[in-house]
Amino acid sequence: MTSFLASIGYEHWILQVLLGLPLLGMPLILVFPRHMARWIALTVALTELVLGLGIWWAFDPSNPALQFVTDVDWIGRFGIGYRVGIDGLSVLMVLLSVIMMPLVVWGSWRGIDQKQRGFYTLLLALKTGMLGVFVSTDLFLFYFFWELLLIPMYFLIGIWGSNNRLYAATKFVIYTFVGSLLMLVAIVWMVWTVGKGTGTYSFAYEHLLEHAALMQPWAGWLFVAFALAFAVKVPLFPFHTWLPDAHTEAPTAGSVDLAVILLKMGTYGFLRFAIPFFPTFALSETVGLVMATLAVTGIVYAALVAMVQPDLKRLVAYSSVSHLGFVMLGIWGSTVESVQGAILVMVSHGLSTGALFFLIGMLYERRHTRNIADFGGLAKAAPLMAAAFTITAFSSIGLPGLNGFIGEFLVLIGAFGRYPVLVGVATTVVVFSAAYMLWATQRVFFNRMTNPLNEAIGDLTRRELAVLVPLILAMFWIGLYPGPLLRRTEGAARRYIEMVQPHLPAAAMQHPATGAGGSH
Amino acid sequence: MLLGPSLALSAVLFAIGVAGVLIRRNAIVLFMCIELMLNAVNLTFIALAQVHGMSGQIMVFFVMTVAAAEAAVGLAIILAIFRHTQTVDLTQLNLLKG
Amino acid sequence: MDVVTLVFGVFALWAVVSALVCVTRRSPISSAMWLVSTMFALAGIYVLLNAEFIAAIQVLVYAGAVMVLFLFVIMLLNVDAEIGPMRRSYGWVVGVGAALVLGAQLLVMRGYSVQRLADEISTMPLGVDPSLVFPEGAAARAATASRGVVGGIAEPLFQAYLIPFEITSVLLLAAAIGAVVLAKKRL
Amino acid sequence: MPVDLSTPVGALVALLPELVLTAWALVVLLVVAWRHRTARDSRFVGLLSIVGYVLALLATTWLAWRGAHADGLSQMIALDGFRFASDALLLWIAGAVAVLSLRWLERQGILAPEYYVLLMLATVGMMLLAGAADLITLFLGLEVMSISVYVLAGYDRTRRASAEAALKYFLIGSFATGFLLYGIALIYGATGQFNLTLIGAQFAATEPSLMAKLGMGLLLIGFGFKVAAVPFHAWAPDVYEGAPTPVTAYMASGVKAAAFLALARVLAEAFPAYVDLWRPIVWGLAIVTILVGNLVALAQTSIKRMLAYSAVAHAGYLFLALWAHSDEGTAAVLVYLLAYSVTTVAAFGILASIERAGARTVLITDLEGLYSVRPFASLGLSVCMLSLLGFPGTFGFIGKWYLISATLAQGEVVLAVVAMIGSGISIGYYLPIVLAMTLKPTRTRQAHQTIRFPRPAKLAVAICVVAILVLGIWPNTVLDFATQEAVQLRRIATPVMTR
Amino acid sequence: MTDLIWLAVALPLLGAILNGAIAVARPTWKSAVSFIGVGTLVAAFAVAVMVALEAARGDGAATTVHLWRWMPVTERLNIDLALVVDRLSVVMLLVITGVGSLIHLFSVGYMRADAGYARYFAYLNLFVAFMLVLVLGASLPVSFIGWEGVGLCSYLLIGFWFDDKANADAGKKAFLANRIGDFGVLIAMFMLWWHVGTLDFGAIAERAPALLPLGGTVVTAITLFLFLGCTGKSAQIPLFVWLPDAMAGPTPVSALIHAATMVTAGVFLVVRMGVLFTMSPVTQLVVTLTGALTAFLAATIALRQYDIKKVLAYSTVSQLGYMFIGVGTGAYTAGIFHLVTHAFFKALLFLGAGSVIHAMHHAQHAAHSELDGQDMRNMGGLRRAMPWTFLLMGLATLAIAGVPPFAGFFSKDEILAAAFARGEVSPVYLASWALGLAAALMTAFYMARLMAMTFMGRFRGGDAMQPHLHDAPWIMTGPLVVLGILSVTGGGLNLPAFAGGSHFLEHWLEPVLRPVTALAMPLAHPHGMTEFLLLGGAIAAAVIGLAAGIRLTLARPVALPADQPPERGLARLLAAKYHIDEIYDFLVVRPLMWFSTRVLWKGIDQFIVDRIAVGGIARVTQGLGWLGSRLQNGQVAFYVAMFAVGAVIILRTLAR
Repeated sequence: MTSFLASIGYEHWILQVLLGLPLLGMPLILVFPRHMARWIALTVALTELVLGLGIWWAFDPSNPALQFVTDVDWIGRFGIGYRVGIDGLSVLMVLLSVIMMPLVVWGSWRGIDQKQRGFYTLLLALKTGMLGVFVSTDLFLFYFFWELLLIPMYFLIGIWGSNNRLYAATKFVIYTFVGSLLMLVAIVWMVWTVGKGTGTYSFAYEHLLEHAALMQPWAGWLFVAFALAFAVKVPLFPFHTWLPDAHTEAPTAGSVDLAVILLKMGTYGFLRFAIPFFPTFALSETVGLVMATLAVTGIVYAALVAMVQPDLKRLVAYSSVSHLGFVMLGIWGSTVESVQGAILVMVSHGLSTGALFFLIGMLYERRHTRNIADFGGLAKAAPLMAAAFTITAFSSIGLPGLNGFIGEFLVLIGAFGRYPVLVGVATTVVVFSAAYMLWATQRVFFNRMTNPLNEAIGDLTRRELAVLVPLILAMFWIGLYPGPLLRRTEGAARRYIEMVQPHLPAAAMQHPATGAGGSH
Repeated sequence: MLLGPSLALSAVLFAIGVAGVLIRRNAIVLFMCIELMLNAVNLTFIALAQVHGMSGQIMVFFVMTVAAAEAAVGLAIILAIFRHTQTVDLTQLNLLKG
Repeated sequence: MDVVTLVFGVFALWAVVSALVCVTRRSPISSAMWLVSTMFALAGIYVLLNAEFIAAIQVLVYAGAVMVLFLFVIMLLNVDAEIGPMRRSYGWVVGVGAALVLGAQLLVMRGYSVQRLADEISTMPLGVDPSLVFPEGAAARAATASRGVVGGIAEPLFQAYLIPFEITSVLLLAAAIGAVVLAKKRL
Repeated sequence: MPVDLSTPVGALVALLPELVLTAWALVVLLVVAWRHRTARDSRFVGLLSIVGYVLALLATTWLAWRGAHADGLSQMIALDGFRFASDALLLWIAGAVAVLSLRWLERQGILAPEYYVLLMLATVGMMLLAGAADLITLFLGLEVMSISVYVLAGYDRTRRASAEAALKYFLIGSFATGFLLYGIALIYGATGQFNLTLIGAQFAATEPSLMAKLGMGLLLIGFGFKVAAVPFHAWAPDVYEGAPTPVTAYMASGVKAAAFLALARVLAEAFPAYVDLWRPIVWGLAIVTILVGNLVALAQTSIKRMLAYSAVAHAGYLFLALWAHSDEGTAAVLVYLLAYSVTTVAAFGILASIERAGARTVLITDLEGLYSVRPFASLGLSVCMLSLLGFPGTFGFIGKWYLISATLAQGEVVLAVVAMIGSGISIGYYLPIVLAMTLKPTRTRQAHQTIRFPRPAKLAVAICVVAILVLGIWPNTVLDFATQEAVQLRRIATPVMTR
Repeated sequence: MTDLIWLAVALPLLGAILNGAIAVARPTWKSAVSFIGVGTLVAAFAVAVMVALEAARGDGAATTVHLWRWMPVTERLNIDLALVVDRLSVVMLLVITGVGSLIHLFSVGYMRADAGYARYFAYLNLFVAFMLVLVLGASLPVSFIGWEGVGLCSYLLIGFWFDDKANADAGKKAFLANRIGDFGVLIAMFMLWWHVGTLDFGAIAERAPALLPLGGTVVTAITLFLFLGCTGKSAQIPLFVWLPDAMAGPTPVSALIHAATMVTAGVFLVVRMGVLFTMSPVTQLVVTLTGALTAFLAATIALRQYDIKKVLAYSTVSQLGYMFIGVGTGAYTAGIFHLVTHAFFKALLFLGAGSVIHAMHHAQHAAHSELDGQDMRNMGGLRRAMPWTFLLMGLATLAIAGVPPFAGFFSKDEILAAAFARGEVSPVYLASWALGLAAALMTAFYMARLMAMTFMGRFRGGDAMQPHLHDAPWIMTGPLVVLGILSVTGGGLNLPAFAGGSHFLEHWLEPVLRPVTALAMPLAHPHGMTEFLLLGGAIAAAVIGLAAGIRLTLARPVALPADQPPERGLARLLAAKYHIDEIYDFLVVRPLMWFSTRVLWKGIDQFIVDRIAVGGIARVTQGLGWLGSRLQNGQVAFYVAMFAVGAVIILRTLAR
């Protein structure tokens, strides 16, 4: 497979194709008749899936550097280029986006019954934006995609969302836009600073990273500017309040994309940009403690708030906040283990929360409510759905053997050396997460069926199974055999840790195997 | 050459013009105060032209032309608004605000 | 104090008093008349400052033509004197206050003498001879002496300042069209 | 092609674009004398005037193509790339406004084709203002422009608001002219020169004198009025609201652009030596203007008025580029003005089409549900709003990014941060428009039924919107061009400075 | 053969998958379900026996079977999915597959009529698979898969009849209580990895003594956290509350999960981690005392319960307490011994109770009665109708009460003796011994009470039901018989010297416990007089308890539930289970819910963050905008004034 891919020059065109295909699909959808829209979107999605899966083999796990690199001048006068590439930090996210794409289209197959052309056009635009964020290795390009994403998401929530959609869409856009404003200043400032120091004005990630030392005097401010943008996106407590609204009001496809990809952009940003650029500041004793504390606060806080939510989607939204807190904790744990864990949490949260949103969407299509109190005893009427939901719920709460556990375990064990107390606090969430998920599962699928409306709901259809089964299989696969994933991220995680290693303050504990607090 | 006194006089006249603009509410009188300001500036030009040559005086010539043109247009505008409101009292001309 | 300074003082006092009265008269007509008075005073000063041609135009064009236009409009509109105080009291305070401060800021220029100007303009050490620094002024005076007042101003106007002069034609055209369009009764 | 500006032929060549436009304006005026009764006449005159802009643009292009430059000192009028770029910018704005006016005037019952003549004369004034190499030309250009625009603002004689706008604009404008003139006088006093280059040379050689400082300050105040910088902005919202919509578009883009271009030239050529003196003022003006403009825009319900405040805020952003006082800064002025004018013209074009004859001003709530009736118009307006917001993918973003880049290159962070904060505030009023159009339902079935898009306006807006998007992705040509022209502006001042 | 140990796990897992598929697709294929469900278990048992035989032949060294690389993260954290076969895991393997097979068989009869038959067997098979992973796991994380997996299955099976809210609640409660324990296990894992550098059981035992100071804070913390996990899984104070509620599940589930296997996982873990526990005297003390208190407390509650399964549930809690006394004192063999014998007799008791309930249920069904079929007050005199059940449960009662020579006697005695012997170290152990002895007395009492109320006297459920009561079919009674035999003879497994035995289990486990023994101070076994006094005391307690239980119960007629006079004083407190559920509800659950809703959600999220912070910024901005627009008052004079003031400021700045 690898050699075949090499022979067709796969690595040279694949990222361009992945970014370009949705853009090609958009005018097609608008040109063809309305009922063709979803078919075109599906075709594009499946094509992307088939082509994109090659990355799994073509990606060389032993090479920690960027791969699949393309570097073409864009606005050459100012050192802006179309620079893309992926490494272990992004490869899984790219794959995840590619895999989720057909599922999202499929998941919206029936739920979207009006303005289909617009919907699928925006969905494709969203896809390009998401992929773009993860493959950009040029800060200008990154910012470009980063902001561009807001538009399709805004309309997806605003047009196809539920009752309070306008509020949610506006809140989402304003939060994110305002959060990332200062990042633009920081990016430009970095380019100028590095440019003055080296004589080369370039937005290239590698170039800036190489000369990150030149930015030292302003590291604190620059980091804050980046961190604000990313923290809002993550969302880190206390910048999280947009998420429950956006998640709740968005249509299924929007919620899924939001959960699976968009939230990861924040944590990815920390891993890719904010910390490697300014490691001394970002990982210093105080900042590290603040960030880790916020992460842990978010973990526990969101879990507790999720527990008392009456709305199913809102509950899952808060659970997302909680999970993303793990990612943040893992990042600041600053060991290969915790960083690997963070990446894995990003993937598994995508799978399980994505599946949960699909399931909630299916419930909503049947009953037009997301209120937990309106359900009850559904397992009798829809056993398959109950099974799928239960498996997903357990995956979400980190049952070992399913995907959720691996990432959280690695994060916690990796971060324990640096933040033992905080990890201890974070670990209590195993109880709270079980509480909110099981309580919700019980109130929806178990108990006595009291509402006669619930009797008539059908079980999963074949199409719905086609959406859920791959996700559930993936949950088991990652839970039991995450080795292939870990291998692909290891190089990058290791490179990352080696990069920040010199800037780490002494950890609370030292691992006996190495006698060193941080790295392997 | 009376440079200092001329500049001082022009400053005083300019300030009086500004004061007039600030305290009057009749559009025409307001405009006259602006003319006073222009006259003050002209005095500056003339005073400075003594040391710098003819260009200052030529500038005054242009300023006068401009003043005349402005007067024509300005008074036309005042006429136009008077047709609508039957007043040139600026305190009553506040349709546009906020 | 020589005679020129004395005359200047008289004209200056005249101008200031007229201006003050002009801005404080309730009746627009009397305001206009006092403005004319100011203009006459200024014309007198212009003569003192070697700008005889400008002084003439000041009287002919400004005080004559422009102010007549003003009076014409005032009469046409039959604007009454302003009733009641011109501004509410704090308006007065703010207006007069701002104007006073502004005037004070600008009045610092009273300290300018030819010598000081020459020192500032010149890059040479202090105390240069102003006539060396301002050759154009001397040349202009010479030109006036040799070719008369009008000739002295006409030559640069139609040579060096030809372009601005032509622009004024566009200006007047625009003003004419504008005035006509705005003022005519029906479009 | 070296041009000796001291000869009449040289002056004629240098002023070719202005001369062509003026001559054409006279031609048009003659035509108007015969044909000024019907809507068809008005339309015909309008089309005729557009030919004038095209001709003037051709003349500019010819000059630029021949590489015209002053042989020796450029007297009265500059002859460099920056002027050609400015002329092109201003001519396109004027042309676009003429196109927008084509049917709008008839629909509003304004049947006086002199409008187009005044528009052309105002454009001549703007070109002179932006291209002035001499304070006298600058002043006269300013006045030609101002007087024409005073009239244009009051052109809708059926509406009291229009007359009131004209009066306010005129009174405060003349007041500001007084300050500007006083500034010119003092600078003249301090240097003995009107020529910008010579003034710059003089200043480069001397310590800043009191007279020079006051002169510079008064000049800045005068310009501050023209570009509607806070606190000299108060006229702008009222006038923008009252003026006929195409004229508002013209004021918001053209007048502001001309004033900024002139200011950029003055600061670059006459005051480079005093940069430390004027930078704090520009700095303060920028911050106050950005904040006040954006904040007050938040409180508006009328779109036109909202756009007026947003125009104020954008003037604040432009000050960033002036503050930078560098090649990047000058180029950023050009790029931002282009981006801003394209967007503003398109936005006002759409707004003009939405307005109904004699109706009150269009409120944001009036746009609700526009998408379902006029999808393209609302998409276009949405793109404009995003571009004004500085959203990536639009030309507005490129402009804003360039401004910030130029500022940061000079090591100034506060301004950049304030600009970004302003941007952050501005989403609070740009987004609701998008929201109202695309996401809210229509209030009544009959809403938006009266909207008519004249074909020329449709074309112009479409071109603008496409340009916003295309240049947002591929701004290279514009950036290269702007940088190239901006460098020329500096080249004139630099050798003198080092003398 | 040892290499094929994965089959033992894979077979039940396969059964679970197949049965799960049937449950989804063809829920009525019950014969296939029975065949798969029981067949895979019996096959697994066969594998277990063969592995055990091989282990018996070997020298007792552990064999690790690597299946695949599970978490190959770094060199230092490289966890394989590996199973370890040593003599400890073999014991557990045999118990789980053996008792499991019997209970599966029983279930075939018990659940026959249930609509969720296939689903039931799927869960049950899955449980066995997870339980085997738990005991066979070669490292803590792998065991943790099983550890949480059994919790999951327990959750699913307790809530098997989920359309009753109480059942679903009970399942959730069980899972949550277990999760609290899991928190401890996770923290223990993190600490172990950072301090010992490995999570492998073998490696931990090897390295910990060298890396951790004996009795130090770290090892104490690790073991206490581990023990928190044990209290969750094995229903000890303070987390025992879930187990009585867990009786909501089908009775065979109670027998398998909540008596024989899963709940003993905590004991197993302590033994597995024996080295660590031995290194921390403090923890040992805590474990012992917790076990003793639990044994005592649960026994007291069991005294006043009327639900037959509840009595057994509290009995289980109490017996688990014994096991912890055992492992706490360092008598690991005794703990495991009691674990095994308890598995036999408690499974028997539960299955017997299941038979009774089954019979009552059938009779109720036939007689259209609405009685509570699990309330002992509705039973009585069943010995005539159900002689086999009576006989077998009687044997089990004797065994649990500790009457020699039944299985429970030896194991319980060994534990108490160990606690007594440890008394020289700390009086706490002596207290534990005393509590244990008291609990033994009460055990005998409540078991006698159970037997008396159920089987003796006359039937109180009404005449309509009586003719329909009869023993269960042989598919259910068969397993009971086997368990009965084991309950009688189970003591032979570790027969002490005085009874002519050879401490087989102790020798069997010796290779596993060798590192522990190396660390622990030698435990002076009581000999001679003391030993016999202790024995006598234990026997006396059992006999007195049994006799008193029967006498007191039969002394006056048992009142029907409806006629029950309200209890007073201590009895009321015991019947209400010390109000512990209510106390937890009041102290933990409600405040947490209130805090989450009022403070966190409505307070911080919606009010402070959204309204005050975000909304505040928005409102302040808008307010400023409004203020600005007020300044724009349309008056030229004001505009000009603003202009003039601005001009003044600029000129002032310049001409300073």
